[in-house]
Amino acid sequence: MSQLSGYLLLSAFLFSIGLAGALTRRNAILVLIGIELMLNAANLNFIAFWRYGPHPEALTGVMFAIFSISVAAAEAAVGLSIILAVYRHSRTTDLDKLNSMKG
Amino acid sequence: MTISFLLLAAITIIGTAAAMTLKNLVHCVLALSLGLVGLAALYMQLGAQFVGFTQILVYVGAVAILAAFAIMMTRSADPAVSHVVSSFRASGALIAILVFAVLAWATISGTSAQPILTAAPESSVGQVGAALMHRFVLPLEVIGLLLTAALIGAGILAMDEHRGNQNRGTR
Amino acid sequence: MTGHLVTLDQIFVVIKHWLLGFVPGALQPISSAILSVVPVVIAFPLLFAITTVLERKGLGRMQNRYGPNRAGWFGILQPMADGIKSLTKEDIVPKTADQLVHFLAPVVMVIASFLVYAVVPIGRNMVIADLNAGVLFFFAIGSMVELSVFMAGWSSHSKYSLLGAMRAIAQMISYEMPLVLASVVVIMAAGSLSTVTIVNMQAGYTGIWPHWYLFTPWGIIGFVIFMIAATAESNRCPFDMPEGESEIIAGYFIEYSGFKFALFFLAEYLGMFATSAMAITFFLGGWSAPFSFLTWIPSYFWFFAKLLTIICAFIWVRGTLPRLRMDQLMNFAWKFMLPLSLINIVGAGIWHFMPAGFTRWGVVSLLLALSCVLLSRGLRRNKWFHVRTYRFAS
Amino acid sequence: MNWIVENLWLIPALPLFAAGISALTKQKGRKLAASLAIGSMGISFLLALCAFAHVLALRSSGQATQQFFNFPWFQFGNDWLSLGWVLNPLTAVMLVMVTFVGLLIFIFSVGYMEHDENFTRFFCFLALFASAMLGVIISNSLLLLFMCWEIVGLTSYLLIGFWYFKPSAAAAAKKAFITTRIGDLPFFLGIVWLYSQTGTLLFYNNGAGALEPAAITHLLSQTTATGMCVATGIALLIFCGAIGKSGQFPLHVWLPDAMEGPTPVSALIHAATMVAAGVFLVARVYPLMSAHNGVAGVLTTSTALQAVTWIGAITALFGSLVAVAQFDIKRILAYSTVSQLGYMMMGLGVGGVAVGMFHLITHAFFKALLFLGAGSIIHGCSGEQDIRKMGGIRKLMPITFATYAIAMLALCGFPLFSGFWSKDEILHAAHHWNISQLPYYMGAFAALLTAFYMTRQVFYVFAGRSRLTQETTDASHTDPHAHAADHHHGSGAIHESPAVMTVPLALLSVFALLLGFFGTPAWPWFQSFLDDSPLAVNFGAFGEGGILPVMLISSLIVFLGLGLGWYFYGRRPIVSAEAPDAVGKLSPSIFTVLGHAFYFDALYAATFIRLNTLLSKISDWLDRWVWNGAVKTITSLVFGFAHLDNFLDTHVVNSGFDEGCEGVSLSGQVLSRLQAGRVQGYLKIVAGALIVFTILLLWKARA
Repeated sequence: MSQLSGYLLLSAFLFSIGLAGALTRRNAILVLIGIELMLNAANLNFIAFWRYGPHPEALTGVMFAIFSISVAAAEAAVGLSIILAVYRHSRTTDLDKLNSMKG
Repeated sequence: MTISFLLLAAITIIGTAAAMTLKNLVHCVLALSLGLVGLAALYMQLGAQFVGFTQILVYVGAVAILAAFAIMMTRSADPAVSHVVSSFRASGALIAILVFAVLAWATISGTSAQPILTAAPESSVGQVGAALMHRFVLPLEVIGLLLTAALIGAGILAMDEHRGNQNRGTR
Repeated sequence: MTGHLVTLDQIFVVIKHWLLGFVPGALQPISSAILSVVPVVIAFPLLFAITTVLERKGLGRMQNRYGPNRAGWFGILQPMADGIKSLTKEDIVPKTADQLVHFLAPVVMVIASFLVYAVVPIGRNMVIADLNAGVLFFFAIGSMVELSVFMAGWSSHSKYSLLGAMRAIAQMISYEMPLVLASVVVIMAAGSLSTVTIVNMQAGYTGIWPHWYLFTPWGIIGFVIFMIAATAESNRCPFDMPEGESEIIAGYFIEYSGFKFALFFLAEYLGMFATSAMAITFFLGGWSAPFSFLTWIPSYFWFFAKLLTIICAFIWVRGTLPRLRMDQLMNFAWKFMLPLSLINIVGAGIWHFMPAGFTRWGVVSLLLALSCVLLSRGLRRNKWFHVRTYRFAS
Repeated sequence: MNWIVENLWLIPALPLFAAGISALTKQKGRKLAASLAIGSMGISFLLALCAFAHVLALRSSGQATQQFFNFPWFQFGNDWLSLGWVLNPLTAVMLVMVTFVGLLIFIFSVGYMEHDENFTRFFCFLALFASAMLGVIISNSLLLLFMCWEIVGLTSYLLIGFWYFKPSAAAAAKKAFITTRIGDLPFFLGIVWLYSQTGTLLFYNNGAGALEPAAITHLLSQTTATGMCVATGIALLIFCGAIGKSGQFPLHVWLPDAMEGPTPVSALIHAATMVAAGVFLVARVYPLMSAHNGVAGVLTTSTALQAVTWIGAITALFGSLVAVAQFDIKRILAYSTVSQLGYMMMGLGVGGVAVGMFHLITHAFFKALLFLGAGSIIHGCSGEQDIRKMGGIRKLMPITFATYAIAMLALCGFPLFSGFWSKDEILHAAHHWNISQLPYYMGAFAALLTAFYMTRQVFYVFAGRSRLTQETTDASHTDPHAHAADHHHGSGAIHESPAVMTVPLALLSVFALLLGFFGTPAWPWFQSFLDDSPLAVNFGAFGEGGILPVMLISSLIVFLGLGLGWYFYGRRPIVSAEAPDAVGKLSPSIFTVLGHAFYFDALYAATFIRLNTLLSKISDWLDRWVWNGAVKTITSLVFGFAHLDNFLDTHVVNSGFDEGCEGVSLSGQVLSRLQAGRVQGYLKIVAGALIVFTILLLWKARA
């Protein structure tokens, strides 16, 4: 049980927590947050592998984490605004109620 | 397994778990930001100071606030919500547990996961910037484009269809 | 500088190391951290106390009335009285409030406001943590304040507090961008995110004049933008929409009383000091003396002198300017500050790439002045500032 | 390294800047836009003159007249992508030509577009086009050249479709864009191939460039699967781009239609500069084009150059043939442009850079002059373009007539006019071509036809009395420009154009007259300038190499053409607009064939476009029957259930009926499960896939 595997386990846990949230919650916003959590789990993996990997001086993991954070930010913004639009259209964010494909 | 790692991991796990399980959405967001701060601290512990601070800045400063705003605007916070978990809670939870099991198994049994114990590599901001400007300049450009597109898209999506008329009404 | 002046300058550092000599090696790091944190935690609340009385008296003078003048000589002891009052007051929590969050909000806010001081270089070799990404740290922690504001506003289920919180967060987000962008020029010039490096870059002198970034075109513009944004960040007049007493009684901390209220008050002032300290670090050369022949005066003295000057400026502004309307606030942020700070970055880039000399001065300052004029004209052309007409009166 | 070399980028940058500003200005900012465009163009012209002077100075001081400036653009992976610009005689000459002609045309279009409401947009596009064209000229990197090349295509699209409310204009714009794209695809392939072979896209880079001996020899050493050497392949691919851009034979169809745009556009883009870009491209990559195995010398010509020659010859003949039978004044000029471009290509093929470029330069001047003259005529006749309805304009528009006549003589190659010298160069070179004599005869015949149709046009337009009746002007009201013109000066009375239009005409005509003397065989300054060879004045040059006979022959041809033209059209004036064409009377069938340009559009419509529609039909059919059919079957299955139940219900007891309904609804539910619109459902499937794949991965790792 080395340092690295500790981080990996943690990130696996984060991932599955996010997945569980995304799968079981009803509210669209929380589903989005769950997806964000999964992204973060991936970031943790990148950083950990960068730290304990063969070529830390290349900064590849850090770069990937930075890029994925920015992508996640964009994703959150767009996702939340989509949720707002959906809410404006059919006054709910409950995914169980949002199962009709025609507006 | 240093103490600090365990502490931060505990904070992160508690925060995120709370974020996914609590009933009240605002509590969820707050718990989430706690968990993400823990995660950022973990990044810093791993020597990626820049990423850690960026994490706090982006997630706590922007994403959490944004989510809070969305919750306020969609009135999801009021306790009127009868039951918070969706219809297939059981299967979802089961799948999540399975995923965790598989990943954990992979991690523990993975032979390639043996770390190469190097001295802590410092990623000074200067190096990060240099890397962004040289090796990763193309991804940087792409990200810039993506962010611009996201900005415009989010604006248009969140824009109220009747806003123009309302303005004309008020002015 | 002669020897004893050096010791005077470094006295706190010397004392710290002297004290560190007494603790066993195992406890060295933790105790050194404590030793460097404690003075800060003491000094700035003291400054807060001084500032309150200063502000009240100053405002009083500006409004043709005596300020507090009962407690102690000329009301010097007023802050103490206030403190005792707020401590002994009953701590009322609304029945419908979300107890936990309601309690956490002020705590988080105060913690965040204190954390910021970790990267403020108070004097030569006097900084708690010389972080590699200090500036980023400052902004990251600053963003946590917004979260606590939201907590406060939402947890005490009152529409006034919620409104105030929403306004405050909107305002903070809108003005955080100019704040960050205005400091970007400094980061470009200094080539580092570490506050200590930034100060050291400005420590030199030509003749008697210091190399402060204030004395460059982009520096001036950046400083102005930074200060305006800082005023808005710390919700002070004329940007005190979120806590406008006359509209939404006190914004996001209506429902707070007693000590928690005092905490909010403290946190707000601490935030103001912190942003001012950052402005000093970025543009006013941190602890470096304003003239080369004044370097014999200790560095921390200069730091606090500059800080007090800026605080007085804050008070003056508060006493002078009326409160803005919400849409004016937002328009000002998005349509004037943001473009101007972006152009300022361009100007700084031009400055960086042109050879030193008067042409550089001319070009950059022309660009910036022109953009200032054009942007302000664009702001004025649309009809936000118009004489209010009372249609239904008369 | 002179500062002009380092700051060569300013020349395209200024018009670009102007375009940007005028793109931001409102529709009302007409003066601003025009003055910006013209001013920037003027400064660019001065800079171009500086560059030219610099090259001259280098030459007189006997240094290498080629200087370039490269800079790294950005890094991807491990290697840097670098761009740059080059200054050599070719560049200098083209720069001066483009900036000067462009400047004149800008000034002209101030008058011509005076009444157009989208004046600002027009100048924005013009400036953008000019900057892109100049970029093409100066670029030292094939990639940069390609970028500017594409911008040129875009702007030509925008300008042809400038009056987008005219459906014909919109269609023409689309046609031009698509046709040139067809040419650009192989061009791009060529670029990619070149990069993969030589690893650089710079033309000249201290021996490391793609056009320098090292790379060329490397390319020659490689051979493709078909045994053709790589250099030839790349050259041919790049030549495809040139074909598309400068309307060579298979892809010429867009050029005549492009005349839907405003006339200054036709002058600028489709006469002077853009179509010349293709020729310029060939000249630019000439080392690659002329690269061939075997002994170096006159006696061997590379395959690429042979292709260039043949295409050019065919185009020249074809264009001039078609031009005989056109009635639209601008279409005639368009087809003559096609044929002249063919000449240039032929010249490049048979005689090298100097020959082709010389004709390019002279042609740019007199063809721009012709177009502007046509523009001024159209302006005067308030939008009428059919030459049958004109006539007798000589007295009404004297300046226009004089300039037009000069240009026409230059185009015909009347002795001592500029066109004469350049065309003779080409014919002479073709005469001495080692592969075949056929191009020479084609060229000669084309020259004859050129003289003929130009005479025809001039007689139609200027001679006799005006056939411009009221109803034609009314009819011409469809033309938006006519609107504006009429709106300006009441009826469609013919009138001389304002000075802002005539002055450029006069200036251009001077050049159309005199430019040729820079390239006479006696004093071949131009050739020596381009080839960087020593220059000497000897009038004996006429004698040697059979130049004199060729000249005599060609001038005879010209006179013959003029005479024929006069015989058919000048002898008795054309009486009415409805009178059939004089040549048309001889053999109507051929004439109609020519009139429809050998039915090339019809041919393409019948082949490629038909094919395209067929493909789309096929996909439509697939969509309609196959995919849709699958869905239909499922639904019909469900319907089948329903019908079955109906049957059971009507004939058996209704218990069966109930069960049937159960079945139907059950199947419906089962089907709908797949597409429940439940986000989480999809997410669940993804997660399941994740599990499965991870397990597979681990399992493989075990095994």
